[in-house]
Amino acid sequence: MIIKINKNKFDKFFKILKGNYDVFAPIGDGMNSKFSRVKSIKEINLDISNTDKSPKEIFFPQTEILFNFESQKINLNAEKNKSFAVWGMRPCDAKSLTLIDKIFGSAKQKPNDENFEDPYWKSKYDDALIFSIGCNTPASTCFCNWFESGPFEKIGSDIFVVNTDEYYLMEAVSEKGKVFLKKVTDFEKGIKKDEEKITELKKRAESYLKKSVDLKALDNVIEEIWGNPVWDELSNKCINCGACTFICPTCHCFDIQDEGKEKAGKRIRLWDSCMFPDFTGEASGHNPRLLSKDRFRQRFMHKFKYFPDNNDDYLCTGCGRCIYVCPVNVDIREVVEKIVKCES
Amino acid sequence: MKNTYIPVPMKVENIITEDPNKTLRTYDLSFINSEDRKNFKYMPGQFCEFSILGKGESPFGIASSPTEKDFLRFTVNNTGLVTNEIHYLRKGDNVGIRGPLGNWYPVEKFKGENIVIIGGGFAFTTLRSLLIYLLEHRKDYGEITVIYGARNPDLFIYKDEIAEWEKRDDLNLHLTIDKKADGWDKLVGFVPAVVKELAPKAEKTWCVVCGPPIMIKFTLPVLVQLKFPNDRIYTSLERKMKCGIGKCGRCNIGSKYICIDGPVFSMEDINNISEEI
Amino acid sequence: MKDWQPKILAILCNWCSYAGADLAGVSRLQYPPNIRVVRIPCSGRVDPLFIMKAFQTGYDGVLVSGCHPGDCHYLSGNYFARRKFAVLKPLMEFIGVEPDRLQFSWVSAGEGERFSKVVTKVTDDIKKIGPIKKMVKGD
Amino acid sequence: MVKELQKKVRELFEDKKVDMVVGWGKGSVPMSATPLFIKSIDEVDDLIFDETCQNNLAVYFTKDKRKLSKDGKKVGVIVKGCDDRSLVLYSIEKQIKRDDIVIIGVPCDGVIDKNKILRKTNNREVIEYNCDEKKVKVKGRDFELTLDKKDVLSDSCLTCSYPDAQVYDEFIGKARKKVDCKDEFKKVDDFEKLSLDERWNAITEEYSKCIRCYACRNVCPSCYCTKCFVDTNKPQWIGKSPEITDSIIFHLIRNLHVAGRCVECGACARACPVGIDLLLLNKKITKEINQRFDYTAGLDIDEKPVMTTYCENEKQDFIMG
Repeated sequence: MIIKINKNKFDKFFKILKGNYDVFAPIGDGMNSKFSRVKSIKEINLDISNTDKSPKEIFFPQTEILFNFESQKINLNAEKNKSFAVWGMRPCDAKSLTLIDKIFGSAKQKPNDENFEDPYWKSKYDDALIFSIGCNTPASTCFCNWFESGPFEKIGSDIFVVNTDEYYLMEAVSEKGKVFLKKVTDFEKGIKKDEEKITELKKRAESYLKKSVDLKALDNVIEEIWGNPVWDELSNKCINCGACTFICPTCHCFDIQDEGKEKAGKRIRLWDSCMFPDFTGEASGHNPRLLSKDRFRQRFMHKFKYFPDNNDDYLCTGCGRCIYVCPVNVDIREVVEKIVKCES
Repeated sequence: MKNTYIPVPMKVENIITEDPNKTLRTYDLSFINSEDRKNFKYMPGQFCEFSILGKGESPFGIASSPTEKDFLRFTVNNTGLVTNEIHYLRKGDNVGIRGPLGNWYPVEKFKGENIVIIGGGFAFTTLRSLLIYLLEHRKDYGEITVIYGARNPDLFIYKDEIAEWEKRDDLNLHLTIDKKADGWDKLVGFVPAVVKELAPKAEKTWCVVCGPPIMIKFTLPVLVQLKFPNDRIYTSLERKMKCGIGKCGRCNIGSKYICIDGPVFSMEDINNISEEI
Repeated sequence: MKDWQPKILAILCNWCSYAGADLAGVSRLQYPPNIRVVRIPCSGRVDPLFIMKAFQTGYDGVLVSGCHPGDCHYLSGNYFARRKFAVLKPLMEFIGVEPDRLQFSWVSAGEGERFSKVVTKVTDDIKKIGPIKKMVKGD
Repeated sequence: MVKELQKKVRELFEDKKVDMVVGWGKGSVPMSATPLFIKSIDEVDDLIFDETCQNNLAVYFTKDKRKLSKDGKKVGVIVKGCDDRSLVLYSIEKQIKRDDIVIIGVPCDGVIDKNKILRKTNNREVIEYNCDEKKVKVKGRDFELTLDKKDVLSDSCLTCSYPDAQVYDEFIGKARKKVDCKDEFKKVDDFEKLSLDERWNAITEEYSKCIRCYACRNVCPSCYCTKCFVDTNKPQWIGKSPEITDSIIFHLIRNLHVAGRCVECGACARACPVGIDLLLLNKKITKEINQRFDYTAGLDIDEKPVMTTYCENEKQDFIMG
């Protein structure tokens, strides 16, 4: 069933949402657009395509306090947050959260096959209501179609929204989404014509994407690629900043640091990047990933081999952020294409 | 929901300085809460994150054996921020640990057969755990051979215990140092060379190697030469770690994470990893 | 607020200003007790990082003092320091940190009285500005 | 011009004067170029030079990229005025041997700042991009814009006095000497007119965007310490999280480390993924150094960098009397 919300009544819908949830939505334009807590629809940038910073920071902030301590006493923040609702996430970003969830969500974990849950992630992500918006005009850097996905992908979304000229057409994807949409009364219901409109927009959006690279071919090559000299050539121009990893919606590596004084302070978890020498550099001075090449390789191998080996999915959703943010124009698509061409 | 990031409070019971330069110290910790002690079940080869509030965490192999109920033992080399802080600890101080983490030496598989333990330097920690465990269940196992090397006589850890082990007749202990030293009447030579010379029999035998990377690198081929099958050689690997639970993404070698797929790997596992160790 | 006393970090060179402070002490000269002294081998050793770190951890002011030009124990340390400060001082002011919070002076081993005057002046200046709010790291 | 450049590079390969040439190639997205490492004569056709070639290629001669210029290899490098100044700086600081490097100058009319264009298009994607001497034409899915080129040039280029290389082996065309730049420090002067609090608020607002990805540091040719002070942990000088005071201290110290060594190429500002105006503080330092010591970085291969030298009788008005 489709709920139709006329854009000039969006305010009313937003009030219902805000009554139940802490609402996050895209803000800002030009540089530095991101998802942030919003109080009113005036703050929201409804036209934005992909935000510069990915929405992973809502659930996995760049800096997160694990606990505070005073003398030897550990204090956990026991406050229960109001559940989050995220308006206007792109389908690729919604999918990327499901990938991070494979790491931080519930999973049987080696070596004991005990169930691991990351309380910081789960307390935010599990109850969150995610509205993803179908991508009407994918950018030239988009390549979501490589990953059996597309601009109207519904994975990771609770309520899927299609943005037409006049309306937001909403459809519940998950149980959570259904429950919420039941609360949204007083709005029009979608008719057949709306469904046709959705199909039309979807088709048009998909036509904007370039032809996908055959990732099966990649899987065949990547087994043997580790020692291949192609990495020298590919990594030559990389300057090993962390821009790609920090704006990536799926990169989730982190560091744990203590801040404050011995008597009182906090233990924090913060984003780290495999691009930094410090990431693997040991106190003894030894660094298994000493060269720029080693770190460059780690990032791509993690996305296209190591993560798939362990979690049956590529750690990339094709959002294209790293392509336009890279100061030296390292294009992840070119990297994959060149690797595929390496006959082992 | 269990929060794996919270360390369990521990108390420093005893500190032993292992070498004259005082860079190696052994810490015996006890649980402050009896509940935590009950829940803490481990096997030789596992490790813990040692936590000093205000400074951070560092991973160390557990040097005590699960058969030693009263304490948890760690031997710490002073190299970085956290280890430096650990060296300031005094008896009675409070610290924290997270663990036990990682996998362990497959002692069940070893049952009824011979075991060769090869160690180098202060990486003998988890090997001590293993050895104590084996000696505690002595009748379950066949011949036990230990080859332990250090740069010089001062750098052996657990010297008192070594003296005890030397007296035992159910254990073949070979100590070696890199270069001749005054008053040293035991073996001289690098561990790989000594292993080659002693040539332990490969039949019905399991081998466990742990030491600095360079020692592991040269010892493994010697064992292959001695006809140890790949699935009977075990080693323990090391990388920089932060979370210890396979999340933070830095300790992988290929698609294996040292902290959850290891630290104990068989030679066979290692050969299957595409990345070089 | 009335009782507020500024906390000032005084980074003093071992050969001149520290000895000057010592002389001020043995000569029983009075100066405000607001400074915390760090002794360094030479004013050339002062890394701007030390100064920023001081502000970040809540010091209300920083005084750096070394030998008079030409008197450096290491011949030229304070000349290099002077160049560093020539850039650092306007930069701190540029980003909006009150100029008087960061001061430099030359005090020799024989100038106990000058040392007490410098400290008095710096303390008075900082008292006028009030507690530091910029650059301080919160919890 | 590009044809001439390619011809020159081809000649250098033919005459065995170079084993490799570092230049720019076409980027994979509109408005971008990418560093190119040419190892043989067949690859020379990929070489371009235009206003999209914004990277400072000198950066590939230091950090752990320094392997490029090792082993007695002759490396050619194509440079704009600012890149050339970085190479001069490297010679002074003994990071490269001048004789091992063949500097090929190209006439530069400034490079564009992608972010400025995106600001004009309201962050709508540019699919087609054209540029002539005065105008920039951009096209998206549902818009078309013609912009004045000077409105989208990188800030660093608007205040550039040395657009062309001053020290070079080859030059495509005729190299200009110093060009007049009237308002070089206008932005700095304007900022100085604000009150202390206004300045502090502006700075904190700008730097609170920082995500500490260190792109600015890594693209900076003057930043090449083997271990950066933010990466040390004994002692750990500053926190690693993007806390505002930590971020400001990181940037200030970085600015001070490159004081008198900054060639104002603006690579840092263009690399910043969140668009911080990083040049302002650099420009302020340059102004101080210009006025006080009459020094400009990276011009004279025989002159010591300003912070590593001194005069006995310098003005010391900033020191308590």
